This record gives sequence, C-alpha cells and structure tokens, in this order.
Amino acid sequence: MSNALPAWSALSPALLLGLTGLALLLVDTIRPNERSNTSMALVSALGALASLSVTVWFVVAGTGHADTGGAITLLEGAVKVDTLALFFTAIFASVTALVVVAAHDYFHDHANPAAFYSLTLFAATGMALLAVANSLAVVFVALEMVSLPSYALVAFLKKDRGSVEAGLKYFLVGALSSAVFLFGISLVYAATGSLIFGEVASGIESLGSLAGVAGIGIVMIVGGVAFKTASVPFHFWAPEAYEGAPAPVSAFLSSASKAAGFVVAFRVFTEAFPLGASLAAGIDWALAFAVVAAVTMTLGNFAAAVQEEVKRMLAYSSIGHAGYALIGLAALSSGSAGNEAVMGAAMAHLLVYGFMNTGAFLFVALAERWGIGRTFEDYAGLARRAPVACTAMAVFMFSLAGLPPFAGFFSKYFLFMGAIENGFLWLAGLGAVNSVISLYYYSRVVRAMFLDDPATPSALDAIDVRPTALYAAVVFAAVATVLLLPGFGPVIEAAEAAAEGVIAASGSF
Amino acid sequence: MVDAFAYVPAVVLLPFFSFLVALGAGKYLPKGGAFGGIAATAGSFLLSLWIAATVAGGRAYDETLYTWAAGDQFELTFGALVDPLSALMLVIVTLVALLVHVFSLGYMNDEGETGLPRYYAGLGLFTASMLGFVVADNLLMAFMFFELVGLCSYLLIGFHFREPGPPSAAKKAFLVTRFGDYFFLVGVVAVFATFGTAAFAGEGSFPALAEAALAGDQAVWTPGGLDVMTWFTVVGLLVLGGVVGKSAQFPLHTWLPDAMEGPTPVSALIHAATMVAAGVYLVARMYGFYALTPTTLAVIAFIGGFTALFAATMGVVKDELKQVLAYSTISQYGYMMLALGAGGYVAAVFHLTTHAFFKALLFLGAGSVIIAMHHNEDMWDMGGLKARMPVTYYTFLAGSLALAGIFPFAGFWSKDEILYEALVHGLNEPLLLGGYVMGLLAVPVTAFYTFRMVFLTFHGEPRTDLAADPEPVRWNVKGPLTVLGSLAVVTGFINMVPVQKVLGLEGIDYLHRWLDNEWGGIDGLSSHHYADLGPYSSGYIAGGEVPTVLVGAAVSLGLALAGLGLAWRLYNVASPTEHTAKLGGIKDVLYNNYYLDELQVWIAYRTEDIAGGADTFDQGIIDGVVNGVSSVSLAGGSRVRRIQTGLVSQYAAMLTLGLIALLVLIGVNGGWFL
Amino acid sequence: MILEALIGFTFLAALLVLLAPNAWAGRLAFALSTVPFVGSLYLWSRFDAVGNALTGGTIAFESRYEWVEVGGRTVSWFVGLDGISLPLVVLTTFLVPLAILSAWTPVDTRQSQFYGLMLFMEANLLGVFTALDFFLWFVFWEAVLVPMYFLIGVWGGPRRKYAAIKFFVYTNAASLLMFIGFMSLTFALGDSIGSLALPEITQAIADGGLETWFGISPGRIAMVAFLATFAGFAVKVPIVPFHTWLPDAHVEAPTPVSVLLAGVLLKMGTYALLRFNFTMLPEQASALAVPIAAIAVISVIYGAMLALAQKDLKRIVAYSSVSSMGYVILGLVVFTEYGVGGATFQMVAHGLISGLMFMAVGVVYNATHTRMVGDMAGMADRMPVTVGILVAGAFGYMGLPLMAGFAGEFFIFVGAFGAPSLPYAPVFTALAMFGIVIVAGYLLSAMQKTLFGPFRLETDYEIGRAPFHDVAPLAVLLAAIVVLGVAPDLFFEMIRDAAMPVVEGVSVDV
Amino acid sequence: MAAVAASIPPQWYLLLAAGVFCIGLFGILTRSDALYFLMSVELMMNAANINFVAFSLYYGDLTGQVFALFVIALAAAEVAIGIGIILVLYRNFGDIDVTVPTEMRW
Repeated sequence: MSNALPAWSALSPALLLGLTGLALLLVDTIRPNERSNTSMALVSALGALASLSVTVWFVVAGTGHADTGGAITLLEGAVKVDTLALFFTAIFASVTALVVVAAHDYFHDHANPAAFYSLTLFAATGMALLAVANSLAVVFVALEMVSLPSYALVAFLKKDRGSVEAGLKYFLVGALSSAVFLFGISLVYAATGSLIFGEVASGIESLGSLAGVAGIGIVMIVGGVAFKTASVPFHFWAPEAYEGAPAPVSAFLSSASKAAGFVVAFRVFTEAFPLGASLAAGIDWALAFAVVAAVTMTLGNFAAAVQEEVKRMLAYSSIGHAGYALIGLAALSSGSAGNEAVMGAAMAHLLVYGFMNTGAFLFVALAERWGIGRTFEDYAGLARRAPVACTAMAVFMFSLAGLPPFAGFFSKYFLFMGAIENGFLWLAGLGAVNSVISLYYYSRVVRAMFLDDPATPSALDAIDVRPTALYAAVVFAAVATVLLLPGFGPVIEAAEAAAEGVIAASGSF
Repeated sequence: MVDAFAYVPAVVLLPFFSFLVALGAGKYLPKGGAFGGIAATAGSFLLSLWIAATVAGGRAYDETLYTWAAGDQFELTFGALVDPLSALMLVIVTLVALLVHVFSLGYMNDEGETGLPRYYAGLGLFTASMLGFVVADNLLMAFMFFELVGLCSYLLIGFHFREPGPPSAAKKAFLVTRFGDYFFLVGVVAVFATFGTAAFAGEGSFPALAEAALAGDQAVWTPGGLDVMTWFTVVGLLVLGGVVGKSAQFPLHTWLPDAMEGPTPVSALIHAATMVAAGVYLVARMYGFYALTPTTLAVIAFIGGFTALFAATMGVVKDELKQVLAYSTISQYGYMMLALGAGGYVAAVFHLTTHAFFKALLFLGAGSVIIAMHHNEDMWDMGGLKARMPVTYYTFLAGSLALAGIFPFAGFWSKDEILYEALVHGLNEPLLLGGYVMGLLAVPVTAFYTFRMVFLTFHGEPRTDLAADPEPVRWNVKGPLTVLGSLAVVTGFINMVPVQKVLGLEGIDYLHRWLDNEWGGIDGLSSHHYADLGPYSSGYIAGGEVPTVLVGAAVSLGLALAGLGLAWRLYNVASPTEHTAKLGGIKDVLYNNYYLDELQVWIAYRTEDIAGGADTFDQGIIDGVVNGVSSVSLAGGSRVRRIQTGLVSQYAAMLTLGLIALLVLIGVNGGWFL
Repeated sequence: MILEALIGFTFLAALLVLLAPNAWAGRLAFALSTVPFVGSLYLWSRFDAVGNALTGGTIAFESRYEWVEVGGRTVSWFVGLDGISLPLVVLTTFLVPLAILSAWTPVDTRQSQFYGLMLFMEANLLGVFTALDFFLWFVFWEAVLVPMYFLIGVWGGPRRKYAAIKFFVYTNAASLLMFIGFMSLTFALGDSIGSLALPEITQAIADGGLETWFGISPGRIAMVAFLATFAGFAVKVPIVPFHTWLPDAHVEAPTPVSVLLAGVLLKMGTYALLRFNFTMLPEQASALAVPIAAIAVISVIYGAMLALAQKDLKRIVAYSSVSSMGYVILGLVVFTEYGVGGATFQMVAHGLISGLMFMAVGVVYNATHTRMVGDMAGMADRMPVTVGILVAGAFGYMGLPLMAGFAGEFFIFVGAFGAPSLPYAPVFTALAMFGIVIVAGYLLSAMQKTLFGPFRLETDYEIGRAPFHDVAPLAVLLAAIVVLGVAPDLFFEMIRDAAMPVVEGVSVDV
Repeated sequence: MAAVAASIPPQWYLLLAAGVFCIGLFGILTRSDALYFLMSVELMMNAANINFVAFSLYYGDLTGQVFALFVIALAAAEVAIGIGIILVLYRNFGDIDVTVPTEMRW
C-alpha cells in the first residue's frame, strides 16, 4: 500500500495539519475584517479530520509497520514514520478536531478568534512532527514548535489577568525547561557525537569516560520530557496554565501536548538510549522515570483531592495521569517480555485519556460559556438543567477514575497489569492507592452535579443557551470514551505494535 | 385390609390442613374455623387409635418417607417411626388436642374473642408439629418439629398481642427454650458427625452404633480422639439441653409460669399435656442412647428430683389458679425426669400418660372456673364454687386427687412407681438417692398446694359477688371435663405394678408389656433392652421386693395425705386467710420464685450492656479507623498543594533542586562520580 | 448464546426504562425485569453442567469469544454456568422484579433513572455470576459500583452522600488490592496459561504452574495473592473488621436498594471467595483455616452483638447480615461437602430472607416514616398482614426449620462440626452456632417492642393499609423461602455437585 | 584556527559550557525581573550552543554547528513570544516583576 505512494507522502498527516494552519492565516489575511469564526472553525476541523483519516488509513494499511517493509525514514534519517508516529498523530489530530469544534462556541464573542485556530493547528503540526522525529535536533525544533504557540494560546485572553498570569508562568517555566532540555541534548551530542537516534544508541554502547556527561545529559532530557508531560518536578506550570488558560486550550495542552511529550519519551528512550546499553553505562533512566512517576501520581492525586475549583482539580488530575502514563517508561526492564505490554498500555491510556480528559475540560468550557462558577458548589444540581452534558461529564469522571464500563478502566488496568508483569508491584500498588483517592475527587464532581441541590433556586438560571458545537464535541468525546471499551482490542494491539516497533528498532533493548 | 401405617402421614397432615384452612379461609368459616380443627383432630385421633390397634396387632413401622438433602456425607431424611411408645403418644396428643379444640368453642368463641382464625390456625399447626415430632424417626426431624412446636407456643402464648404481657411472655418462652435448643442443635450436629446418622431405630441407628462403639466393635469419630464414653456423655448432655428447656426443668423452667399469659386451653394443650411432654418424650425416644451413659442418667435424675421439689415449693404460695397449676406442671415433669434418670423408662411414660390427662383436666377445669369468674384468676376472689358448678368441681377434684397422688387415682400409681424405681436403683447410687429423697419430699408439698387450690376455689363461702353468681358454662366445656375426669380416675389401672407385685397377679402391668413389645414393636426399642443397657442394679429395703413396694407406697401415700390434711386444716374453712406469714423470710423468696427471673433479667441486661460496648467500639475504633484514613489523606493533600506557592521564581528554584536531586540519585546509583 | 441474550436484554431494558417517562417507568421496569427471571428459569430447566466450572467440569451454556490480547494473555468474553453460579443467577433475576415492585411506593422522584439503574445493576450482577474470564468478571464486578453509587446517593436517606461515597471508595479500594494480588498470581504462572480464563488458571495452579517470579517463591506468591484477594473480598462480604460501610449504606439506601445490596451484592463477595480463594488456592486456604474460621466466628458473634445494640430496624437487619455471612465463611473454610455446599446454599437462602426482612421493614416504614424501635409499638394492630409476614421472615432469619435459613445454617453446621481439615472444628462450630440464640434475642425483642403491645406511633402519619404491590412481593418471597426450606435439594443437589470438586481439591492436600 | 581549537581538550569546552549554564541558572533563580529572566535563558541556550559547536569541531561533523544556528533562531522566536507575554503582563499587572502575579496558587 504505502509503496504505491511516494515516500514523502508518509508525512502527509503532519503536512495536512501545517497546510491547514497556513490556509487559516491566508483566510484571515485576505478578509481580516470579517469575523468568520464559523468558517475558521470549519476549516481547521476539516483539516484536523483529514489528517486524522489519513493517519487511520495509514495505520490500517500498516504503513511503517514491520510487516510492510518497516519504518519509512526520510531526510537522511532525521525523520521516521512508523506505527508509533501514526498512533500518536491520531491522538493529536482527534484532540485538535474536538478542541477547534468546541472553540467555535467558546470564542463566539471574542474579538479575533482567527489567531486561535492557526496557533492550535501549528502546535498540532509540531506535535505531528515530534511523533516522526528521529533526531534530537528535529525533536528540539518540533518541541519548540509546539511550545511557542502554546504559550500564546494560554495567554490568548489578553485582558484576562488569569490567562496572562498563566501564560507568563507557562512561558517562564517552559523557557527554563527547554534550555535544560537543550543543554541535555548538547551533552549527549558531546558524549556520542551524533543527534540521530540510531547513532546515539551505538554511541551509548561505547561511552567510556564520557558516561557521566551522557548521564547528566540524559537526565536533563528526562527533565525536558517531564516539562512537556507536566511531571514532577517540572509540573509547576501545569495547575496555573490549565486553570488560567481558556478551557479549550487547557484541553488541548493537557491531552495533546502531554501526549506529545510522551511520544518523544517513548521514542528517544527506546531508540536513542536503549535501556540495556544505558544500564551498562550506569545510566538507569528507568529508575529516574520510576521516581518521577511515583512522585508525580501521588502529588497530582493528593493535591487534586482537596481542590475547590473543578478546573484546577482537573489540572492536578492530569498531573496524576501523567504519573500513570510514566509507568510505561518506568516499568521497563531490560530484555523483559512485558515491555511491549506496559509501554503499549501507556500509549493506549494516552489515547483514551485524549478523549476523556479533553471531554472533561470541554465540559468546563461549557460551564464557563454558561457563566456559572468554577467551584464544585457552583456545579450543584447541574444535572437537572443539563442532563445530557452532565451524563457525559459523569462518563468522563468515572472513566478517568478507571471504572467500567468506560475505556479508562481498560487502559488503566492494563497499565497496572504491565507494571505487575514486569515486577513493579510497588508502582502498581502506588497507582492503586492513587486511583482510590482519584475516585474520591472525581466522584465529588458527579456528586455535585447529580446528588447535591443548587445553592439557590436561581443559581442555574444562567444556563440559557445550548452551544451546539460544544455539546457535539462533549457528547462525541463521551461516546468515544464508552465505545473504546468494547473496541479496545484494535487500540491496544496497535499500541503494542507501536511499542514493539520502537523497541525492536532499538535492537538490543 | 388397608395398612394403617400408610396413614401415619395423614395423622400429621390433617391438623396441618386445618391450619391452612383456618389461616386462609378462617374468617369466612363459622366459628372461625373451629370445626375444621375439630374434624381434623378427630380424624387424627381415630387414625391414631387404628394405628395403635395395628401396633397391638403385633406390627411396627419405620420408614423413610422423604429425603430432605441427599448428600454423600450425610443423608438427611424425614420418616415415620411407629412403635408402642409413639403409638401411645399419638393417641394421647390427638385426644387431648381434640378435647382442647372442643373446649375452645366454649372458652374462645362463646367469650367472643377476636382473631379466632389465628387461634385455630395456631392450634392446628401446633398439633401437626407435635404429631410430626412424635412420629419422627430421626433426631434431625425431631429437632425440626421440636422447633416448630416452639414457634406455635410463641404464637399462641402471644395470642393477645395487643396487651403488653403476652408478647413479652411469648418472647421469654421462645428465647429460654431456644437457649436449650442451642445445645440440642449442637447435639444433633455432634450425633451426625459422630455416627453419620441420626436414626432412632434399626441396626444403623445411632443408639445401636453407640452401643457397638462402647462394646468396641464399631469405630466412631470423636473430637480430638476423645474417649468414646466421655464423648457420648457430652453428646447426651447436649441433647439434654433441649429437653431441659422444653420440659421446663431447672434452671430453664422460668418461661412456663409466664406462659400462662396464653389462653387457658392453650395452657392445657401446650404447657401441660403435650409440648412440655416433648422433652421427656425425646429422652424416652432415644433412651437406648442415654441408658449407655450412667453420668447422663444420674444428671437427669438429679435435675428431675430437684425440679420436682423446687417447683412444688413455689406452687405453695401462688394466688392465681393457673400459676399453681403451672408450677405443679414443672414439678410433675421433674418426676418424669427423675424416673428416666432412675432407669424407670416405663414409669416415666406411665406418668407422662396419666399426667397428660389429669393436668389437661385441671387446666380445662381452671378454664371453666375462669369463664365463670369472668377471667378473674385470683383464688382469693373465689370460694364456694362447689355448689354452683358441680361438674367442674367433681372433675377438678378427680384431677387434684390424681395430681396429689391419692390412692387409687391415676397419679398415685405412676408417681408411686417412679419413686419405687428411684428407690430400688438409688440404694447403690447416691446421686440418684438424692433425687429420690427430693421427689419424696415433693409429695406432701404437692398434695398441700393442690388442695389449697381446691379449697380456696370451691369450698367455703363466696368471697366476691362474681363467685356468688358465676357465669354458667355449656356442654362444650363440660364434655371435655367429663371425659378427662373419668380418664384421670381410671388411667392408673393400665399399670398396677404394685398390685401385681404384692398379689402376684401376672399380666396386669399392661403398660409394661406394651412398652416391652410384647404385642409388637421394634427390636432395640423395648423397655427390657433399655433395662439391660442401663447401669442400675436393684436393691431392696426391709428385706425383699414386696416389702419395699409396700413401704414405698405407704410412705408416699402417707406423706400425700399429710399434705392434704394440712391444706384441709388451713383452708377448708368458711373464710380462709393467708397463712404465708408463718413462712417468714422464706415467703418472699418463694413469692419471687427464688429470684431466678431476676437473675435471668440481670443476665439479659448485662448482655445488652456488652452489646452496647461492642457498638461503641465498632463506631469509635473500627469505623474511626476507616474514616481516619480518609481524613488523614485529605490532610496530606492540603499539605501537598501548599507546594504550589504561586511564585514563579520559587517554581524555578524547586524545579532546579528537583533536577539536581534526580541527577544525584541517578549519578550515585550509576556511580558516575567515582 | 442464551447468556449473552440474558445480559444483553437486561442492558437494553435498562436503556429503555431510562428513556421512559417517569409516570410509568416503574411498571415498564417491572414488566421487563420479569423476562430475565423467566429466562433464568429456562436456564434452570435446561441446566446440564456437571462438576465445577473451574475444575474442568462441563460448563452449561458456555460461550467464548476472544476480546483483547494483552501481554501474551488473551482476554475473552467467556461466560457459562455451573451448579454454584446458576442458583445465584436465579436469585438475582428473582429478587430484582420484587425489589422493583417494592420501589413503587417509596421512590417518587426521577423514577425512570432509578429503575434504569436498577436494571443496569442487575445486568452487571448477572455478568459477575456468569463470567468465567477474570478480566471480564472484573469489568462487571467494578461496574456494579456505579449504579449503586447513584442509587444510594440520589434516592437515599439524610446521610446518603456520606454513605454512598464510603461504599464507593471502600469497596473500590478493596477491588484494587484484589486485582493486584490476583494479577501477580497470574503472571507468576508464566507461560503455563495463555489466557485469563478462570478454569485455565485454576488448572495451571493445580498442576503446579506457579514459578518463581522476580525472586519471590511460588509458595509466597500464592500466599500473598490469597491474602490480597481475601482481604479484597472480605470488604464486599463483609467480614469483620471490614464491615463498617455496610450499616451506613443499608440505613441510607432506599428499601429496594437495600434488598439488592443485602440480597445479591454481599453474595458477590462470598461467591468470589469461593471461586478464587477456596477453589483456586485450596492449599493456602487450608493452611490459614484456623485464622479464617476464627474471624468467621467473630463475624457471627460480634455482628449479632452489634445488631443487639441497634435501635434502627434496618441497622439491626444490616448487622445481622454481617453475622449470617460469618456462617458462610465458616462453611467455606471447612472444605466438606455440606460445608461448602451449605455455604453456597446459605448465600441464596440469606439473599431471600434478608431481602424479605428489608422489604417488610420498608413497608412498615412507608406507613410510619420511622424505623426507630422506640417510635412505634403495636404495629400488628394496624397492618396485620405485613406484620404477619415480617414475623414469619424473622423466624426464618432465626433459622426456623422448614425455612431456607435453617437448611443453609444446618448444612454448614453439620458440615463444619466434624471437618477433618479444620483443627478445633467442633469448638469453632459450637461457638458460631451460638449466633442462633443471639439472633433470636434481638429479633424477638425488636418485634415485641415495635409490632406488639398497645398501638403507639410517635410520628403523626395516618396509617392506611399497605397497597397490594407492597405486600405481594413479601408473600412471594416468603413462599420461596418456605419452598427452599422444605425442598432444599432444588438447588442443593446441583450445588453439591459443583462443590465436591472444591472439597476434593483440598482433601488431597490435607 | 581549527588547529588551535583542536589543540584545546574538549573537557574545557564542557566546563565552559557548564559555567555559562550555571550563570544563566543563577540569574533565573535570583532575578525576579522578567527581562533578566529572558536573558538568563538566552545564556543557558548559548551554553548548549558552545557544546554543539565545540564538539562538532571535535567530531568533525557539521551537525552540531548547523543545529547551533537553529537554536539561535529558535531562541529569537522564544524571546519574541516572551516579550509579547511580558507586554500583556505589564498591561494587566502594571509591572514586569514575575513575582507579582500570584492570583492562582495551591
């Protein structure tokens, strides 16, 4: 299938996203004074969906899969399209689609929404690029390509103090982290003399006296990843950014951008720094991830349990979920059969998370659109006024908590299974404790919406509109969250195939 | 001819159907379903007679009719066992039940009671359960119907549930007997575990196996390799727990006097003639097992003797008619236990029979008096009823003479035989002798309170207007009284052992021969067999059997007459007065039944205190821990969130520190700095 | 296929009722819920399983489709019935329609949601009892929590939110512990299993498939897994000291929910204990026999004492459930035909009886709007039929012969007393049996105080006669209890057949 | 030129880079002025550039140097965004002190 097309076409998902972004700019420049929010949203949604469909088609066709001639490398090996890349591109594209559709209603009265769509699309392009990056240089460039629009997006509401403060903090921490990341890359380059993953890997095997340098570099790269995935200790930006940013942006960052961080991690740490070789050189980055994962999930969940505002609670919970997903790297053990399983489970979790978490933030967007407050109390009795949306929210909450019959159940339990299979009982146990706590605070939302009575009878009169697009996005996310449970087979198999791909590419893992 | 035994289930089921009918359609039927019950019990009675005749015809019946649970480990079944003992019991139960049903027409319907369907349903179910218990062919089935009997007594005692008293009495009755039944149930389970069966009769029955086991040619399970004899004694005592409860033996007798809260016919049927008999009957039923363990027998005898005396003393001071009868019931069952313990199997059954009749008679007589007195039971408000209700008086008198054990009434013969058995066997058995002495001492006391009751009720001058002009009673009251009255006179003659022994007339001890399978029965269930198993040897005083018989009889009769005389002297006057003052301090003790009820109430309260303590512990400690966990983690959460100070430069600092920490960790772990 | 139909239909019914208007959601739900019952009766009539589904017996209505493959283990849709699960399926489908009927009076808001959730829960319960693949089973097991959370939290009493969240979090924590324990067991089995099908796992363990796993010896793995799963299920059962969520949940939950909670949800725990701990890991079970028997006895006595201390009728029944579950544990741990079989039978019996008790108390509550012992007296005078049935049910609870409760308890006792595999079995049994005295104590005194004596009611409600649809389910339940009490072999036969392999499983080790 | 560079042992470059990096970090930790913050980040990035350039010389391949150019460009872009954000910060808070906005915390 793929050999019928020119090799560069393997990049078409990323290209589609990028072109859509440019198209948006074009539209905006040609007719600047026409506030065509709708057309913008439409174009960007179509672009995202187009790229999504192409991606899915590629996955189904097995592009870059070992069975069909293996990964497709382009640009002197700087870029590589394989199942992993496509899998994550699918996540990015679908989240983008959801977000832009929702944004249409969220920014219905905004002065100039056009910039939002183009920025989102460019960020998405950067993510797609991250997914295919095969060289540390490309990784860094793509990473910046994701970060810079994100900073702007967070601070998008220029007159909103919260948005600006969030943007500032996000930017400062981000700049620092990317500097650390970059320095890490430079050290690895210093130690191995290359930026292409494959060559770095071979360099790692023969480090000699430079092991320490490479080690410091690798740990700094871990830091960079931690920033993108909002993991301790680089998580500090997350609560503020997610809380202050416009809700669609929070959705975008907490789902897609996080996933972007993970795709880098999965690829770099398997292909560039194979565990076996790293261990031989005394660089136990899996241990580093284990520590980070443990601290992250604990901090995220415990802090989320005591929040007053739903949005901030979701922010912390997304930190907690970063901790879960990190298990996918932390629970790797050299040469163990369970590696594909656990990493695949982490990827699958990110996919499911892409839907349920985006959905949750979009519900918050809906609430902000309605203009009801942000605290749990403000959500009291919401189910009476908006049963459909609240049911969807309940689905997201229970799914995030890992309860059947929702997809979050499968992904989370497969993650724990993977950890157990590789002998990381303590990680699984910690994850279990955390998910019990998460059950508590997620059910607080459900309780507020369904069980509690509104503070005042007039509290919910603000709910006077039914923003169609937002509803559509939320409901679609909910449906996806439910359907992914019975339909989990292909997902997890694709994810495991992806993991297998990168692990195999790393040769001796 | 048709086989009578094919109708054994019918005997049980007829009253059960009357229960269903009364329950379902009672309120549409005349007399609230009374006739259904009468018809059913009459039918059962006739069938029982037929069955008894068949047994007399030299046949017996032991069949498994229904498999309840067909496990490989144990097979739990229902079946019918008809031998002389159960045949006799069937006749007694059905007859008394029939008479009580008839009497109820007068006592309940004519008095315009409400809830009659419930009443007759209860009677029907009770009769059915009792009959089921009688024909039971294994211990489990016996236990089941034993419990159902308990349920019925609960329902019937609490019949007047709108008043405060009866429900409480019903609760007490069920609870106290339940306490005994607990041991019984443990015993049943133990029997299964030990022998793998609970059948009463036949080669594979557990008494037979136990006999074999003691003989050493049969291996049985015992806990922790316990000695077989010891274990059997334990099992026997466990089952005895149920007996002590149901037959109201010390210390579980306290429920029976309260049970008088129930309607009088119920008292007659349940707490005199049949249900309380269940305990004694059970011992007789599995006597082949008890006879094997001397210790158990001795305990039974001692409990019996003690209860006989103990209850009699309390009966002395009671003012209410039914109370006196209640304590006399307890006392009389004490005699039966004494007999069983003393190896007097036949004597026990004999007294069971006679007592069933004369005690039913006394209760029904009391019922008739109560009707006449418009439900005033205080004897001090009566007096002089003799002239106004002659039928009741003379039948009641017959019953009293029997109860007091005056020659030649029924009670004399049975009680005399009991004492005789206890004496001859007791001469070599100190514990048993103690039982005998207490039984003997109870004789004058019994005579005294019985006639105190008679004189206070019927003799002298009427002490109230009610007594002066009692309400007349109808045929449905007099009829049963007459029947039972005559039975109370004649029943004794079915077993005139002393006469036989003294005059040497062979074969007039019909009951002995009946229970000895002389006309037919099942091997291993004959009185002879039991005697062979039993540990006792006979000893005689005054040189020889005949003198012993005479002396024994003379002594007991003399004592009875003495008691009677004292009662005559004190109460057979125009206007009798309380003489209890003469008793001094003992009086209060007797009035308060030796404070045993208080003791049990105290125990109940302490139990509730413990429960309260447990509840506090549960809510405080255990649930406290559960809630503590959550509050602790939430507190932890609010600590953690403080890290997010909101100051971005502090974020930078913490970020850097975290990174350094990570570097150090991995570095040290990887040994870069070496 | 028929099992899929059964479960699927119930899910559809739930959806349908959810969309129905409140006005006739109750009737619709009842009508629909009778279908699964008929279906389960059909299953019963066609039941042809032999032996225990986990130990290689022939499974009835077996059907299996691969679902997901993860970590070299296939997770499949794998359902089937054996002599242990069928009675519980019948019990579930039997109780739900009655519970729905009993909800008509008390539930007066958001009916369609209520009945929808009830049916949704039923579907998941059926899944729990039919699933033979661990992961599938676990999906249903967890999915039961969600409807229960809402049912308690939305329609419950004053402290419903506290009770709901407590139940929700507590039981979920237990499930996670159990999950980790069991997963480590499956991975310690290495390549000796290719799927998470329970029969396969059981066989593998029996064939000594456990390997040393990350330096942990097979024996220790098995023991750890046993303890983890036991603790996990102990919360659900519940066994002292994990029982404190139960009274709160029961007191707050509306009547029909209490009925299902006591009638079926508690049985999930004992069922799981039997399936996992006592069937898969008999060696560990018999190694720990004495402590387990000890906590069983403690549950019985302690639970009964707590019930004795309560003033709220529902709380009384709730604590007595703790007590009754103790019998079940005792029956399971002794590994005899009557012990294990009796325990299973007792699950059904207690399901019916506790259901009846909660329903009857509920009917009284509908009339009086109080459940406090002190607030009322002489109810028998006003609602004779209800009280009559309540008394009958209470005696059933006390283990009156010829009612289901006695059968279950007696089977357990007779199976436990002489059990060879349990040291001091007679002592434990005799101690546990004393429960039958305490239960009589508190039930009788509670009844005396509330039902009998002169009529008195503190709350100012006019007591009308209970409507037919309140009393009918009581009568039906009572009838069922008596039938099972007179003819226990209706179920006990197939239960024995399925329990024997479990017993033999250990008898080789003892 | 190249010879001189080659004659200097690579460890020195590493140390120099590390030094520069730490200076930048120090600036970030000590200064609360947003512009100082930006400059310090610039320093840290250039520290990385030193490594790239030096070791591309050391290994004799151009990747490092080319990448250094990329980094410089990206740094410029980052500063652009940063200035923009600092601008709106000033508009909303009347100050470019990064420790002022602390409305969202905990």
